[in-house]
Amino acid sequence: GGTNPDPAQPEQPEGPSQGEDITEGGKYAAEQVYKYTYAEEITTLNYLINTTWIDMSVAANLVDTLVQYDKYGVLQPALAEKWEVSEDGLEWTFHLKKGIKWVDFEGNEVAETTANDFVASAKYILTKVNESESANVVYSVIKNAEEYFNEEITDFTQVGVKATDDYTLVYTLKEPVPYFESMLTYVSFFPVYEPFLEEMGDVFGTANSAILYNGPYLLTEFEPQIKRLSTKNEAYWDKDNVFVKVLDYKYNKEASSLGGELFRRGEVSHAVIPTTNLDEWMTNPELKDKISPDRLGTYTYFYVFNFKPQFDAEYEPENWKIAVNNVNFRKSIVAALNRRAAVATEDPYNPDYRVLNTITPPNFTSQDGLDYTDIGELSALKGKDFYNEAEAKSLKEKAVEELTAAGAKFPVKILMPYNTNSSYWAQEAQVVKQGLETILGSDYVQVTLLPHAPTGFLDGTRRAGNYSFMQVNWGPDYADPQTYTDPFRRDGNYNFPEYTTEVDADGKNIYEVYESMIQEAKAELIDLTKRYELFANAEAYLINNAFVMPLKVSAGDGYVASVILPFERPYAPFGIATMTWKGARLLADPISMEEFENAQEEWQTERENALKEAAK
Amino acid sequence: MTNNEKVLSVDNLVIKFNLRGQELTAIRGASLELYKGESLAIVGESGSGKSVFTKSFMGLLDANGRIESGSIIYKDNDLAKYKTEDDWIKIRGKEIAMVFQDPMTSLNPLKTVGKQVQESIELHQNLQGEEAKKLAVEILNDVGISEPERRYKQYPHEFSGGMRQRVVIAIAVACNPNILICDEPTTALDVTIQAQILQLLKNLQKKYQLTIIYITHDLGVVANVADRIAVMYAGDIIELGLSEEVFFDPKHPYTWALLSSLPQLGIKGEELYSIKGTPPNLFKEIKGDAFAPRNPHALKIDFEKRPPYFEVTPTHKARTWLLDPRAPKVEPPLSIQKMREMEVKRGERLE
Amino acid sequence: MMKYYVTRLFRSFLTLMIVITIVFLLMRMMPIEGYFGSGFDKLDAGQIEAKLKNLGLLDPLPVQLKNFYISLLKGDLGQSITYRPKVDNTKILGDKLITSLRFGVASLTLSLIVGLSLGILMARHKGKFWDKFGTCYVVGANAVPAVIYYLLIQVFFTDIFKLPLLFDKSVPKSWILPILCLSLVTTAYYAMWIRRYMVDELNKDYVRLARAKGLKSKEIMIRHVMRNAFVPMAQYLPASILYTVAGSIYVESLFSIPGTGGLLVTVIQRQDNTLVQALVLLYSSIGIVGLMLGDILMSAFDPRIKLSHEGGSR
Amino acid sequence: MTRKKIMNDINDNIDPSLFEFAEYDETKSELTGYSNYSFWKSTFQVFMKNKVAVALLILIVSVVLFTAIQPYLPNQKSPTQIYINPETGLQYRNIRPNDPSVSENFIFGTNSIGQDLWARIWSGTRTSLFIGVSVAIFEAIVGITIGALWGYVRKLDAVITEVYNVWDNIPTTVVLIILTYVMKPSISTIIFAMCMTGWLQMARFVRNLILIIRDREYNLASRCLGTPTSRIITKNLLPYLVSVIMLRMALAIPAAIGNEVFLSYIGMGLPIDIPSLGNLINEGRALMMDPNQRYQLFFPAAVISVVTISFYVIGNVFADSADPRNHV
Amino acid sequence: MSNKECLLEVKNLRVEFGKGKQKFVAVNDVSFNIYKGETFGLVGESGSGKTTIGRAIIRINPAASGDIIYNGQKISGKIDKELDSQVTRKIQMIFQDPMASLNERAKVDYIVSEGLYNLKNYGSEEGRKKKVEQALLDVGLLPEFASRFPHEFSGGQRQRIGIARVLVMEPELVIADEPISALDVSIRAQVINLLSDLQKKKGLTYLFIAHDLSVVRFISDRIAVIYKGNIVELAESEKLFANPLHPYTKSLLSAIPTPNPNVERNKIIEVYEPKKSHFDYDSNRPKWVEIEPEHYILANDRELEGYKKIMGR
Ligand SMILES: Nc1ncnc2c1ncn2[C@@H]1O[C@H](COP(=O)(O)OP(=O)(O)OP(=O)(O)O)[C@@H](O)[C@H]1O
Ligand SMILES: Nc1ncnc2c1ncn2[C@@H]1O[C@H](COP(=O)(O)OP(=O)(O)OP(=O)(O)O)[C@@H](O)[C@H]1O
Ligand SMILES: [Mg+2]
Ligand SMILES: [Mg+2]
Repeated sequence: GGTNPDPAQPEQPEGPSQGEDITEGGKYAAEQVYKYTYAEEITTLNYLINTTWIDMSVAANLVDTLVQYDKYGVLQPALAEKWEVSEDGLEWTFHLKKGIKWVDFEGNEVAETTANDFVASAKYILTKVNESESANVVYSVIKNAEEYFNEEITDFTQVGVKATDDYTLVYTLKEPVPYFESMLTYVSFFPVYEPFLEEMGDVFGTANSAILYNGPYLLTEFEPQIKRLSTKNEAYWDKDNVFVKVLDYKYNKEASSLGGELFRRGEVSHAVIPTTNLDEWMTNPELKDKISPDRLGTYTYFYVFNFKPQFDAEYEPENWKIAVNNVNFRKSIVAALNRRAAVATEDPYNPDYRVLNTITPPNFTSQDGLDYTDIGELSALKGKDFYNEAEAKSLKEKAVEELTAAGAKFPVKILMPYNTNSSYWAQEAQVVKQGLETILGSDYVQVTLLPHAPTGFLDGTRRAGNYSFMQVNWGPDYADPQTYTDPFRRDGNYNFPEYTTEVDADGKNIYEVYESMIQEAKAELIDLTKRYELFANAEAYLINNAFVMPLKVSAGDGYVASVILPFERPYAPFGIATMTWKGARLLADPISMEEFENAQEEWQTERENALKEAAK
Repeated sequence: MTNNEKVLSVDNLVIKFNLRGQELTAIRGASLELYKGESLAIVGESGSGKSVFTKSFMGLLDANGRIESGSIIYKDNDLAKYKTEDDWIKIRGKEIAMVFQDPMTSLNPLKTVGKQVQESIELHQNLQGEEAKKLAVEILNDVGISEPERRYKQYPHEFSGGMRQRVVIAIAVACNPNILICDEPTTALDVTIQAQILQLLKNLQKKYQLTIIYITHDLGVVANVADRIAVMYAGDIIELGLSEEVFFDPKHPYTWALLSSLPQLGIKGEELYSIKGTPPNLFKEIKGDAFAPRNPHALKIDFEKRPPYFEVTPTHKARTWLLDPRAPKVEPPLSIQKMREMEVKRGERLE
Repeated sequence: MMKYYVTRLFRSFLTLMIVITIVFLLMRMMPIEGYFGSGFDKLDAGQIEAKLKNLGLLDPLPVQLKNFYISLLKGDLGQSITYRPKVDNTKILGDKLITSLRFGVASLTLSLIVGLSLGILMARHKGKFWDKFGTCYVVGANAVPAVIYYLLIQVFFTDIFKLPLLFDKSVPKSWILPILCLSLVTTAYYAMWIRRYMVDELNKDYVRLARAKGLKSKEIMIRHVMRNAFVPMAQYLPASILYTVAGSIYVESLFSIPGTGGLLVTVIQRQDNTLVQALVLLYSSIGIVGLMLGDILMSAFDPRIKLSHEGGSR
Repeated sequence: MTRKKIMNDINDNIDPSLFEFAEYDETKSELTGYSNYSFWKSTFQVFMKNKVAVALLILIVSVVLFTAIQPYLPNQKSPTQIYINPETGLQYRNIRPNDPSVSENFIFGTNSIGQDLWARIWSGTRTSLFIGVSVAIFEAIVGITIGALWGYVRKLDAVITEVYNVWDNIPTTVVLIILTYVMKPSISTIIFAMCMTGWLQMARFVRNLILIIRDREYNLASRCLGTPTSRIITKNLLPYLVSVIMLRMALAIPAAIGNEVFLSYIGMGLPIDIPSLGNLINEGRALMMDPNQRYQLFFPAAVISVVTISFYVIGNVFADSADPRNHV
Repeated sequence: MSNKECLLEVKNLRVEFGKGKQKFVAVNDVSFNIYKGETFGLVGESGSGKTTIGRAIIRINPAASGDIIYNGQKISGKIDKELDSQVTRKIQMIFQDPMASLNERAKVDYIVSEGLYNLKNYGSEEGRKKKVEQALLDVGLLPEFASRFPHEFSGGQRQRIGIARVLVMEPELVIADEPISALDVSIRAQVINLLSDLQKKKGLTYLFIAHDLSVVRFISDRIAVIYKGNIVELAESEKLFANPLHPYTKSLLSAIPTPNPNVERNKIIEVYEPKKSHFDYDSNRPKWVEIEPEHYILANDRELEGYKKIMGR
């Protein structure tokens, strides 16, 4: 039997009615107009094709989905009133709310949102010529979708998306997917009004008049690279939980250098404070109460060792192959790498806030009220400090011994690329290089930094195997630990671990050991507790064998000057939840460090309770 | 020479230039009187100071030059004392006008020829607009430009060299000056056109009662137009006299040399007389007669003391020690003697 | 005359075709990764192929070229592919060009007025105070990187004069600073050149004649020298006006001006081939047309110049 | 015939023996009037008269010398090393110039990851000057060669003109960005990219000059004497262009430095671990808004301004002094 | 005279500038001979094509049609390398402007030896120096001048350097294109003397171009008068002066200034008006005819009769 969460209202205060004090005693601003300057314009409003963060963050507020997360990350019904899953876990039936309207950008009613809108969207996404970037998300789970996408079948009715009537939608999966609900908040499962889509044709999504809205906001004005003005959708089904009336976005290419100044002058409600300017904000008495960290995200950064080096002979790929297949060598590097110092290039004030010991970040997913990172062998890793000079030196000695025997030359050359468009990465690379060479000695390792232009960066470095040791990152696609194993799968293009020749004490290839652990976890579809534990153990194995070194978790914009408390907004480890403005409210004063920390703590405990509540 | 009224009198003028930190004396105490209505020709080789000398009458010396001493008296004013532009504006054009050597570059290429003439008229003749235009057309006609009305609207590049020189002359004449200085007005022109221009100037002189100073190194031109001739050498006037006097009875060895080197006087198959050497360096102080080092007839005193002017006739004087009674008698070169003889014969023939 | 321009236009057209072909080929050297956004890592081979195929990038190069020429000859600049997918390039460019052109013309007017006055002042008082002052300005504006003083202006002028920090079409005051910034360098440029040309002209014989004629130096300046000195600049004037549509990358970014400044840089980096080509085509034609207009303008100013005899397309 | 002296009395006590012919030597008269004018000497003299230019020349020479010897001076820090505070184990970030509260001394302070600005600025100046000079030299070599052929060899005129038209119409940014993609971001890439576009102007400039002097009579004379084209170019034409070419080179240096700043701005500059004035300015630019940290922009900006202004002024004054018209 | 050896023959030479509509015929159907050892004068107003003829002979300007025959060999059009270098050596040119025709940035030594370097016929460096020295002495300059630069010399001296540069080539025919026009009166004589002196000593042949008739008369054996690209009259110089036939020649002669104020003041200039004189050229084309031995004239039948009448008198 499927779960059917109570479709109760989220525990927000009752929507403010006329005459009520919307400032709640001066806590919130009287005028709920959010102003912001942005440096990067969206490419399109066609939410069915694009998956860039910036495009999705706009679409998230314009179109609503079947389900949504509340501010604690608990799944709540949205367009779907309720839903059920078949016994075999393959058939998901959603019952839609009635009377949800599609409106145009001026708020004029166009049609009602029906089950067919989801079918139409799936059809559009799965049609190859539409170049939808989210197609693979859909066809990775939906029955016959991949075949349709590859034009092996042409009859869309065979694909597992059906509207049995106007308010009943059935998704049929190709295999049970326990986390399917979480995928529904992704743009791939957004609805679209078919007659309108057809009418627009190619023009769909190129202007604010070229899409229809059923979400909390209408994009009333859109002049690319000038402004985006969104106003509250008065026809929105949950409009009582939409507090910010206007989202006034102005374009400025130099927003990062000017944002702080604009905030100071009261011209924006939110400004990103780049690391370079942090000192000023932290020390200036006038400013230091107006800056706060951003909430942690779910993108994680980690260093990987390359097991299939493809770089120039100049950097001795053969020698690297010998070295990288030695666990002590890898571990010596992990132990010698001062991750706090590295992260300090991005967040010099509180690097510990972001340093991470796992690949999967905390607060990503949980089972039985227990956070994933506290499960199984991962829990042991959580509090550990990998950085240990003494250990690094002893590991080095061992490695030197073993590697000399294996015929390696010293110093081992390490090729470390970075992307030139990111200033902190360049700095981090310098910190890492210097740290490794001083602690381990340049007679042992010699790091060469390889700057690469942003154009074709991945193809030129990681994907081409043109590195030995490199910072990479990964973000989740759905709310299940499996998503973080993707980079390390066979035939992936992260660090090619399947090429390792190293064997464990039992003589088994260590990658094969890891792979079998993953297979076992993936196969476990019913007992989620077990599934989570298996994944956690596999991840710990990967880290303990130094295939990979976790580094940090993304933290949105780092530091911000803002009047928006992030904890009031919906939360989800992935998808569009954090991008929506529902629930957000402008404070009367900028958030200070302290306020942020308190709010975070409060949120953390409330979330634990909420999760436990939901798990019941 | 029609009358003896002096219009301009230059006395002992010394002009110096600063050049690359050094001082150059371009005019070394030259004196000259100019009579109303006459044509005076100043001859001399390149660099002898002809242009500088006359430019100083109009305050047109280059910025690095200055009048060191001496006076230029015009209508009871000493022009040598003029300093500001406002002073000079009263002289330039209105009293003294100038025709420059190069007709190709002396006109503003972007203004119609007529406008450029008209500008002079408007400046100096109290006429504006249509009236000025009418006069401009008239003057263009006077200087021998056919179809002046059509030509009025044309640009300098549509004119030939000779015609441009006419326009330049028209501009000068349009100022209605007393004195017209023509700085090498015909050197850039063909012989035939040269003759026409000279004729034109003579006609204009009569019509507008001009006093003209011709500057040239072409003695043929001088013979054609000049009433009097001043011969310059190294910044000084070394001989001055009526045209006939200078041609037929020159006294200064430099004048001799100048005349004898004319091919017209040479005998085919024989060597032409030529002046050896180069003019003196004006940066250095010149002791004695500047021409002495190149003078085959130089006396010892020429290297010691600068000769004074010796008067030959009341209208003819020369600066050479050869005229001193104590000096040995030196006959002028053969070619000059021959010319004098021929002239005598010709005169007889005419009678 | 007409024939001359027709042949010249034809030759320019050929040049343009070569230019655009080279750019076309150059753009094909860029990596495929660039055609995708940040989501590239998450796409699978099928999706990548689908997009590339759609863009026609999987065709053999000659076929791509042929298609490109055909649509170009039809006057079709195509649709943007990555910058704003599916939007007509003409539409993208249209608004931006107008904005940049407005700023360009405004600042050009300002710098022409100020620059020419300053240059004339400098030439008149050669070696004196104004000349020295102007020279300091010219040197400063030319030698100090613009990035630095634009920022200074933006920070301090907004503070001191209470001017808006960012541009907003509807706020007239917000035009001031960008125009000021834009005109700083060009002002120096015009001042420098007009001074140089004036000094050149002042050494010419006709000025000597004008002086001998009795014109005051002020009148000589106004009636003769200024116009003549302007002629050599006239040639580049139309081109510089037209080139303002290219915008200024610094100023436009700093003040949020929705113009074309830096657009080329952005679209090359985004690998929006069609937009790059459209821009290159635009800029090149502007260059060519500008020079031609310059020649016409110059021949209007200078009666000596007849364009009928042969000359390159410069 | 009566002869009267006008100015002197005849009884002037002149030794009568002086009234004898002096010896006349023809060859001697040839030797008079010889000017000691020398082009380079005059150029030098005129240049030396401009106090500002001389001061800047001295300044720039000192700067160049200083950048050369700076690394060998005692107590210099490394421009790329990140200095770690031994107490906290973290970087010495944003230390203000000569901050006494810090145990280490940073003359110009440190940047946001704890690198010594003083060392970075001099190292950056070295890099930028190197880029500037290399670009200038390369442009000169390529520009002069092509420009000379273009201007002098009539047959090549049409071809090179066409190439020029095409190349000139390709926006530099296209070339720069695509080059930086194809090649790795490095000093040589930057130099190469700038040269690829910079030689054009030089070539055109040389060509125009050559067109002007090509048909002067002395060149016709050389042709009549059968002098080969190569020697006409090197002996007859180029010597006339030396001064203007030097000017162009002097101006090419600040231009190249400015370009480097621009490239850094659009993210196509040198990798961050190679300090250059462009990188430093670009790093410092972000700090413009913070009064306490402006020094990080101020120092490199001051150096870049001094360097570019010097070259600019020196170049211009030199051009003026090399103009014979100004040899007054 | 006609038994003299013919050094250079110009036959129906035509030189054009520009192409198509802008085509300009600078020299039109010109024929003349230059005999060995003589000075052949070419006079005419500015722009009449004198220089162009000179340059056509020295092959700077290509001939559009017609032949130039040197010593019996055709040197116009394409010629082989051997002949080319030979002709280069044998025919040399002296230029009008002594300021512009010397390379200001080269020492006199280089300027004078430039031809030697090209011919590579000087043997050793020592030999080259000797030749330079000799050439300088020949033109009346001191050998030590070799190490100076052109700007250190006066106009006359510079022109002599230009002549020395030609002399080292040991030419046979020298084209002197207005060699004295740019010179000061006082030094013109120097150069004229030098030229005739060298002719005597080295047996040179000159094509002497000038617009100053008095100079041409003084130096030339025969004179051709050119008007707008056509030679209108050619005769021995005294004959031409004594008996000018063509109206243009007459007007030219009448304009010569004489250094005699009495003569000058009374002189009458004859104006040449081609439209009046040659009113019937459209129907009756002029031809190049030898009206008497060694006296050629461009005239049509009607004019020819008239001229003959005058000569008969
Ligand atoms: N602006 C100046 N600066 C320095 N010297 C000058 C200047 N103007 C003229 N001179 C010098 O003054 C002397 C006389 O020059 P001027 O021009 O009067 O000669 P000129 O007799 O007119 O010669 P030409 O026949 O060549 O015109 C020359 O030696 C010349 O070099
Ligand atoms: N390179 C050229 N291109 C076009 N036209 C030319 C060229 N050289 C000469 N001409 C023209 O050919 C005609 C004859 O010129 P040329 O130089 O032979 O005259 P010239 O008799 O030597 O005149 P001058 O006495 O002024 O030297 C002139 O009208 C001239 O404009
Ligand atoms: Mg003069
Ligand atoms: Mg000529």
